[in-house]
Amino acid sequence: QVQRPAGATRVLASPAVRRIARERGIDLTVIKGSGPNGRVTLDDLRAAESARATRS
Amino acid sequence: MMMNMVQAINSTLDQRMAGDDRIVILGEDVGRDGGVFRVTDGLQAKYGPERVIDTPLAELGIVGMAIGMALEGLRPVPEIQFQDFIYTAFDQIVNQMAKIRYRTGGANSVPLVLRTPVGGGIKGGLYHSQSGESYFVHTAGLTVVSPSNPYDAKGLLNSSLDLDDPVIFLEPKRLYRSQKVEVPEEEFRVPLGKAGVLNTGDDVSIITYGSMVPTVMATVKGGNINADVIDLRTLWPLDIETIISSVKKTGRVVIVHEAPRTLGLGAEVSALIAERAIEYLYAPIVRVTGPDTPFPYRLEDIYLPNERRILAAIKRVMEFR
Amino acid sequence: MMMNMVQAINSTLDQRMAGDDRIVILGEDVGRDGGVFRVTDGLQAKYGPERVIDTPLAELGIVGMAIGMALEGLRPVPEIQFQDFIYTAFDQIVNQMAKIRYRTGGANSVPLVLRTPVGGGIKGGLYHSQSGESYFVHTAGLTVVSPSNPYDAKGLLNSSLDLDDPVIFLEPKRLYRSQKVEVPEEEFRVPLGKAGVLNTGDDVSIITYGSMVPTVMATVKGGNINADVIDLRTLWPLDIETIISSVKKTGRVVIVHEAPRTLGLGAEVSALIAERAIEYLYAPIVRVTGPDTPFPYRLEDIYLPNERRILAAIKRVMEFR
Amino acid sequence: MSEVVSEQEEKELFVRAYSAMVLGRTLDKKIMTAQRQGRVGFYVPSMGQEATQAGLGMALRPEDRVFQYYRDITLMIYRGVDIDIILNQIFGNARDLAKGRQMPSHLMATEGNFFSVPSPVGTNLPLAVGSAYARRYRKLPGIVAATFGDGASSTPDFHAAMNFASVYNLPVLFVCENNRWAISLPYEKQSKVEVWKKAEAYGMPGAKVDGNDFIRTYRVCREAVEYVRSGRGPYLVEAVSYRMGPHSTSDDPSKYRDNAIEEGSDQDPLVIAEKSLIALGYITKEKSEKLWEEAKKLVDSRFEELEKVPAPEPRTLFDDVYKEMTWNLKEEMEEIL
Amino acid sequence: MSEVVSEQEEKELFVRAYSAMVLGRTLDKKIMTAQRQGRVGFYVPSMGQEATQAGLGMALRPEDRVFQYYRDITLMIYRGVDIDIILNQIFGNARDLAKGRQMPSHLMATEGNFFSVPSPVGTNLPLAVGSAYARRYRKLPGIVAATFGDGASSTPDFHAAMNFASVYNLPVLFVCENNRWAISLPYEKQSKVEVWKKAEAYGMPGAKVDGNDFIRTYRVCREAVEYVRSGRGPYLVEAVSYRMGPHSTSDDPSKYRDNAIEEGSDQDPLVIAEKSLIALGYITKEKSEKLWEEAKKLVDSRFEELEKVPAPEPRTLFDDVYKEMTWNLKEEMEEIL
Ligand SMILES: Cc1ncc(C[n+]2csc(CCOP(=O)(O)OP(=O)(O)O)c2C)c(N)n1
Ligand SMILES: Cc1ncc(C[n+]2csc(CCOP(=O)(O)OP(=O)(O)O)c2C)c(N)n1
Ligand SMILES: [Mg+2]
Ligand SMILES: [Mg+2]
Ligand SMILES: [Mg+2]
Repeated sequence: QVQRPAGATRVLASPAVRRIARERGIDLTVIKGSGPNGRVTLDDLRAAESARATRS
Repeated sequence: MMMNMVQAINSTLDQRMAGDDRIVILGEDVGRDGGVFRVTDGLQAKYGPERVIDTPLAELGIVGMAIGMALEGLRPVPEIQFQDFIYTAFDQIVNQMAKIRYRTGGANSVPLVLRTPVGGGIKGGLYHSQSGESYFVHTAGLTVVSPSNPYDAKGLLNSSLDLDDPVIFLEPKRLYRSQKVEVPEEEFRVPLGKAGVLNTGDDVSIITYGSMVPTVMATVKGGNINADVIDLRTLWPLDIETIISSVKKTGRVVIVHEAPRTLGLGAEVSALIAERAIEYLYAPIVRVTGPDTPFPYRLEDIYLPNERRILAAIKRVMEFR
Repeated sequence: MMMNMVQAINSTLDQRMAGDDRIVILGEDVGRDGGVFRVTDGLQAKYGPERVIDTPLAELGIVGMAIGMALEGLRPVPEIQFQDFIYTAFDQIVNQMAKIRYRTGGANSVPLVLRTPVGGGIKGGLYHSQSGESYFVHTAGLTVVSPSNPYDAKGLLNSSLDLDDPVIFLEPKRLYRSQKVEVPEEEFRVPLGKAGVLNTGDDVSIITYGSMVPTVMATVKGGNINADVIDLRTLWPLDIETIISSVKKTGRVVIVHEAPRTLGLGAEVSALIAERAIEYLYAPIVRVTGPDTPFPYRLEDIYLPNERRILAAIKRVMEFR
Repeated sequence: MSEVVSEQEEKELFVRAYSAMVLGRTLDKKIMTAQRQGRVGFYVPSMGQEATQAGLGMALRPEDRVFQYYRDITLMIYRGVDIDIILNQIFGNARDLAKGRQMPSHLMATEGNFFSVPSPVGTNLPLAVGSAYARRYRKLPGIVAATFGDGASSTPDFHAAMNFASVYNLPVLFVCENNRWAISLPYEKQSKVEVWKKAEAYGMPGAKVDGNDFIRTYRVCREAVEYVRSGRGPYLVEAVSYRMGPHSTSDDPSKYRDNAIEEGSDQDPLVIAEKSLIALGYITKEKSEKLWEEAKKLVDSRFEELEKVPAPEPRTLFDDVYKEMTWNLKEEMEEIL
Repeated sequence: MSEVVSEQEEKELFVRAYSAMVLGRTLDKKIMTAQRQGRVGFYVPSMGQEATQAGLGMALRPEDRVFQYYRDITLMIYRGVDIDIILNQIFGNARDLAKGRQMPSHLMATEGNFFSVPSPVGTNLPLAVGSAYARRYRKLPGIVAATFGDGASSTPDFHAAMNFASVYNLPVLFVCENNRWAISLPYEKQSKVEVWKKAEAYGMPGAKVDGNDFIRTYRVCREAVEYVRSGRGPYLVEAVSYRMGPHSTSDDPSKYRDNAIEEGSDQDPLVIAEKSLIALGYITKEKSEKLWEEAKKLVDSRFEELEKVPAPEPRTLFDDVYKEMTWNLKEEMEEIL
């Protein structure tokens, strides 16, 4: 029930980044964060999104 | 007319007293002396010592008497000379003033406006500088107001005098004479419970009130910050809609007040945001406040939040990725 | 020995008084009567009326006298019969007790433990039920403690009696006799500033204290919730490390207290988290508290946070996407 | 003025006072018993103070405003407060004027011109002073009376109220119902000086009276009321009685006092009153017994009926914090209900 | 005891008192002038109360503990407080015992056994009572003296302190320095009763004395001190003087009073003192002039020097809130500095 990836792969991200990821159907756990402590930033999210767009 | 905050409050009291004999003023030195900050200057001469009442040195007597007056249909405006001394009347405020409507099942009310100067900036040290708004905001039943300029002072005081509930009216003493602005001579209201939006921008929401408003505005102008600046004006009940809609727009929040950080009003503002708009936040909610120490004398300038600290906080939330 | 909270506090006072004649007790009905909750029962008979002092009916006299005693090297333990009545002594607390160390440049200190029963659950209505911890936590210079069980009551009281600063010791009256637990007869300490972790889990951090601890524990057990349950024990200074590291683990927070929501302690806890761990949060920070009304008599059960409300909050943060 | 002109009028006045005392005592005992049976949550008995309260009541006029304290049920009854109002408050039920928000014994009543009782001792007194100021300012009729216990004389509010009333020369009658105890503290340990003598420190007259005797109390209060009503300023009366019961239903007086005045003894103000009235020829023993019976019947029946009144609606918890419900309260109401 | 046995001793005592008064007045005027020049932030002058303070000082012993109020510089000087301590506090500089935290005129001093002055009027009094309780309990030598203004007699703290001191029969000397004004409120509007008479309401002796005359004040205080020291309980002295200056440097007394006692007039306590001492043959006019000159030289030179002492280090702002700095203060310090 809880949105928690297994093991130690705890994703850091601001609540807004989480919301946007959720809204756009992006799995944060597969993004490599560029922020402090590997935090996923809005830019990372955008990059992931455009990567997905080019792939498809 | 161009007025400073003292003149705005004084003339508003004068105007309202002229038209409504339910309004009486009471407090230490409010009469012949005109108040230690001259806010009630000239009113005793005009309305007599029965309506502008010099009291003995007992805040609890002032507040208790004002409550009793309000119960009988008057609209008293008690003054506490410095907010720092209000604690000697705290039981009357918390256990009587705030609870009488509730306690009497709505049969009685306590319409009064308790005016008191707050905050630092006049080298007042430990006991002439406190910003105790949290004590009042935490107390259910009180409405808490704090103007940041002469115009709002008049408009908010008029609304407070209309209210059928007790108002704690906190006057930032360091803004008493710091600016003159155009204040209409006719009666007008600034509504309670509605914040002022003094600047609009998309990057960050800066939420502040009272003494810190000019400092925040100077920071925003000087630093060319693309910010919403929200002047709460009414500290309780907060204008939650204005706060939340700004936060949803900007996603970044800095809260600025002079009162100490721990359980300062910023804590509640932050908690309300974290409860109802967290998914819009790109960054931590940062508070810039007075430190959790008593208010000092000689090092006052270090105590008071300043542009440098506010800028640093803005930078922190803006750069947070 | 199996003890309830009243017995734990009583025997701790007894034990410490036996070994330290600096400790004196003062308050209304604390002597021959043994206190209205019997917390000081038998102590006057044992230590005499000079050390267990019945006072006239003036809280400000009790507190002011205790401060004066502390200045002369005693360790007074003033009792305020109900926390609701403490506001009549509020100036002495805020402007003297809390500020004397600061005001005297560290030359003087006020080591005392001000005990007072707090909270509802005994059908005390408006004036025998209040939870005013925010007023004290907001006041720099005070240490604020609130035990949730007899063991902690003894350990925290011992630590408080050791401290060289003033402690506001808030005793949840509804836990006075609600449970008996094993409490060692020898002197022991529960450290100040360290929260207790009563349950560990990964899904949610529930932060609570005092009267709400048993309710939270029942909710967690009954609902099979995989939660960290943090009993703050010391309300100020907070154990920020325990709070933050739990939040970093769980990413979801529910705060539970009996005091009213607005500027209740939960506001500060929430703000601290939003300032330093927001990037770990999956969900809003939710507070389950007493509403922002005075404390009622007949509808007490509706006022008090209960398992249903706590579960709903847990559900809200857990299901938040 | 409450001055008595004919014997017939005096008789009516005295019997009315005695009836109030009988009803007050009856109600008090009923509630005490019910509390022990678990039918009432808490109670502060007034047994022993009926004569004080009746005497004060007789001296006041209907238009006088009263800031009473928590033991004043006989005073309320004398001034026409229906016992239903008292009982509804004791139950904190849906008909309680205070909507069940206050602990029992913290009464309010519009009938009889009473305000509402807070728990913090002595804090009604500054309000009484403000009320008197406003009433004089607004030229409303009547004086203000404020009652309090002996313990209240130590409070900050007593000091401020006495001084303010004196400085502004206000029409306030302060009545200390000295029942000799503040919970476990006997008055000798509360202060070294009798309460009535403290009036001097504020430049107002003070008087002491035997508060177990309603006729004496009436006479002293009447004089004090005349003084106050004439605009000469405030006045302090100390009526000395005895708290015959425990401080409250939570109190165990055996912890701190040995013998109290017993009900039915020569010092019981009800016994004193009955004797006086019989001696004056104003009542007979039979008439008195009938009063007791009627009181019991009335109290029993009202108690039974009002005990059934349900609790206030849960949503009333959120009303009356402000005139208009604030957004946070609406939200909290929704979450909680 | 401070009792005088020989004329030589009396002479020394009186001259010492006069010297303190001269130094007090000189310091007072220096600071007032400096404040007008913008060299001092704020000040509460004590001009007019020197005789009261010297008289009290003479009656006390070094081991007596004093809870003074904000105008007591002559009392402090008499009891041996170096004027450097006063001046450092006035500047709030790095040498100030209170680390520059308090507004000027809120003094503390370990020398002379003084506590520290809070602003809220009257709130030193309950502390004095607690101190007396503890000192008796610990069998420490000395009594406790507490000073306060006439306005303070209206405060809640006065009422509680007087009552507690009386109930526990504590060794406290209460000294009201009645300078006839509480800012703009003349004492006649503060209370209808003289301060010393209020002692009766608490069952303690009270006395009034001409506080403009240091010898009379000394004699009355000496008697009161003897009474207190003998264990008979507290005592209240009212010394009536006149606030010759403004309430503070922020006050403009022309708003509310017409003529005040002028410096150098017959009612000036310094003039009265000089005349008495010359009449007694204890000083000459020349000796007096020399005292003034020496005082001026001392004050000027100490003022100049201490004016240069820098402000306290910014980081001291965060010290002494608690014995151990808490985590939040460390964090705030880091953010701010
Ligand atoms: C300010 C305050 N402190 C303490 C209490 C607790 N308390 C309730 S009644 C009481 C004693 C009051 O004594 P007294 O004034 O003589 O009135 P009585 O109860 O004897 O009628 C006390 C201490 C209170 N209600 N208010
Ligand atoms: C509790 C409190 N209320 C108000 C004030 C503001 N204030 C400072 S001094 C003063 C007047 C004090 O008069 P008095 O006690 O006669 O002393 P004086 O200044 O005349 O020596 C007032 C009202 C204060 N310091 N404390
Ligand atoms: Mg608060
Ligand atoms: Mg009593
Ligand atoms: Mg004065």
